[in-house]
Amino acid sequence: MVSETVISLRGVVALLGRFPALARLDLDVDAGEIVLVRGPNGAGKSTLLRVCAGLVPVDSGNARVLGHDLRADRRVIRRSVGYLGHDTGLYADLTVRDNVRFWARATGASGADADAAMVRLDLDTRLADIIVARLSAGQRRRVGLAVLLAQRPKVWLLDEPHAALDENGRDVLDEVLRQAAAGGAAVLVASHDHGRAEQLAHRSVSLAGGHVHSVREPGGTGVFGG
Amino acid sequence: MTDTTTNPPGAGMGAPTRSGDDPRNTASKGTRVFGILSLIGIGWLVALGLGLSPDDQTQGDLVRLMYVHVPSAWLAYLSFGVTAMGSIMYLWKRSEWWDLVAASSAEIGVLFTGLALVTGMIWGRPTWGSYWEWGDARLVTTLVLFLMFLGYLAVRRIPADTHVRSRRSAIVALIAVVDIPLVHFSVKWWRTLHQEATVLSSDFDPKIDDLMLFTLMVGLVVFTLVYVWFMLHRFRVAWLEEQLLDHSLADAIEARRAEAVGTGATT
Amino acid sequence: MSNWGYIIVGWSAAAGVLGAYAVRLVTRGRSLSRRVPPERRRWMG
Amino acid sequence: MADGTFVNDAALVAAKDLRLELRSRVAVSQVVPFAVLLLVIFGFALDGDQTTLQRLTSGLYWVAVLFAAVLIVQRAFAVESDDGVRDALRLAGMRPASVFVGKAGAIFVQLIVLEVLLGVGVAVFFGTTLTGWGLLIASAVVAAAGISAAGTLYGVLTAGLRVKESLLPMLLLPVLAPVLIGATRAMGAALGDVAVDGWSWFNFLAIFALIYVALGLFAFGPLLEES
Repeated sequence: MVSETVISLRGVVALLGRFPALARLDLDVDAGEIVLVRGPNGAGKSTLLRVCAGLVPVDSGNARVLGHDLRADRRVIRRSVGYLGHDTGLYADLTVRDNVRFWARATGASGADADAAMVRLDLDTRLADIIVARLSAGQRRRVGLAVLLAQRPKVWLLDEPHAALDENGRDVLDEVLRQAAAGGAAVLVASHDHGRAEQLAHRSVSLAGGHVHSVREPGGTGVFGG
Repeated sequence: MTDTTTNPPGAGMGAPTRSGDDPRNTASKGTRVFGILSLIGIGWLVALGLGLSPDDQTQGDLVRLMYVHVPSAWLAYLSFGVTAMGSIMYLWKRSEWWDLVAASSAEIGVLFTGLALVTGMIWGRPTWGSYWEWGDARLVTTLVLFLMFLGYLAVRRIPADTHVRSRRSAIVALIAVVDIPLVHFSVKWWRTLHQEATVLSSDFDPKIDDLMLFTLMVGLVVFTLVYVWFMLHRFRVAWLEEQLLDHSLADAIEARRAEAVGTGATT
Repeated sequence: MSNWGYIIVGWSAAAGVLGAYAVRLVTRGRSLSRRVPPERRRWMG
Repeated sequence: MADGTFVNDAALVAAKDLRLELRSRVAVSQVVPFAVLLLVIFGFALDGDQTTLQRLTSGLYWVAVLFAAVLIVQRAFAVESDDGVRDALRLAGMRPASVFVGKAGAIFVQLIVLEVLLGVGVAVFFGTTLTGWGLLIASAVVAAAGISAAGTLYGVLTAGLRVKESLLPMLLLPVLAPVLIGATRAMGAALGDVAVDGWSWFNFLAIFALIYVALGLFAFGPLLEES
């Protein structure tokens, strides 16, 4: 089970307009693995996550997520993929509870899953009936995470998830990701905040110029590039 | 990007340029033939329409306006028909080639639609006593068509990815084209169901003089030739614009990968 | 009655619009051609 | 199974939009007052002459509905373009056609409420006596269906564009010209202002609605997908 490949990218080129944000990128992520994606701004980290989520089309190369060829159909995988980008994708005028319930049900989860996720992220008491527009950036991120947790995806794609979260939030996040990986999910985390993410990840890859520049295997030293 | 510039088989947009042609413009042997034919035709049309053809029994000399109005209106609908076809073909084949055909034809169509409206209004002033007649379903429909395709061109001008722009504008064209019969019928029923409107259509008297009919036919042919000439040139302008934006993907990928060198990324 | 005023205006509008567009198309094509390298100018592929 | 989720997803999206409206009250606090204001402005423009206003009721009423509809559509898609919501909506994996039905459904409900309030408005301000209820209600319902279907299509197209404020009405209003004509005629017939067959206009409006719902089911997906 552990060695099953969930994400498999071979020579993937993805264009933003006419710019090749990913230039022949190769990457494999197995089930149960947490992979940290490092790299300077503009290296292609966000595009990599968005390609894996089926949001950005693959121009050439071979891209498979959960066995589905993304060039043939990039919509089939979406319910199995959880993506948390810089924007949290929440309706500002709805309450936290409304948001979590709506997105959980929209992704095929149940209302009970939504409620459980809110309890887990400590959103069920004070914040539940506050509209999202009133929340701080960190609180919004928590809500976004709750949506993901309710969805229980097989692939987690997180763009700078530690940003804006407080210490407690980061602890919860790390724990959630570890559990997800232990349950067989593949987790891809793009982060600047290496300290925290390094500890979490089984492996880290370094992106530059739209391709994987170097790979650090488990047990690597504490020298951080970037 | 890989197959966007491939052409559908058998789609003829004039002769390809050969090395013998002037490389500085969008002309080619094909366009020259159409250009010369158009100029000869225009000479004929002027001679026939303004000189040789007789006055109409009911319309008098105003019938001479018909020789530019009817062909303009015909080309307005032909151009948007081509835009609709190009849009459908784009959605089907996903070839940018078809999108550029649709775009070129829409711009020329707006031109002819404007001309049809203006000449229709100039004809209407002495005929109806007013520039505009709401009872004329064709005129009103043409105006709505004109406005919808101004919207189409506005959508095309929004900066976006080539694919995004093409798909978006193809759908806008379809929405508009589907609406045309609805507009036409609604305007028609609107007036006829309402009152005994003296609906003056721009139809000809059935007992039309032979020379008048011939002149009208010449007008239709000449305007169509002009349309083809416009299309060839407009398409090539659109093509060149795409080329200017485009650059070699292979080079771009190499340049992108080279960014990794010297960024300080650890090995 | 003569309507030659309307007729002339109508025909001149047609001639003016079509002529101006033709000139604009050709000049636009020329200025674009100059900026595109010759090997990429083939619109037929 | 598939059809069950189709209806569920559509209902989910519609319920979410209506809840959003209940919480933010943009339609109630801004669009409805704007539509009533239009009626008042028509009153000023036409010299406050009740006879003229009564004669023109059906036309003025539908012009007000159309302008207010543009605002409702704009609002319905402004909420979908904030803060990565468009990505989230695409990622949720609901079928685009069901999202279309849900969005159009919520706009439809808001339009119906607006039409009722404007009906009261013309009765009060123009002194129009509303009659011919069967035709009046039936044609208002199918017209609202047509407006919401076409509006949803153009709404998703213009959502997120910088020029959406002017582009949406420029695209939507010409396409809705047949609805304006048809609905005005049908209402005129119901009120007895014009001697026309109002039910044939009802049929016409129904055809318009059907065509645009069908087009929406097919075209909404590609428009939502593009970034």
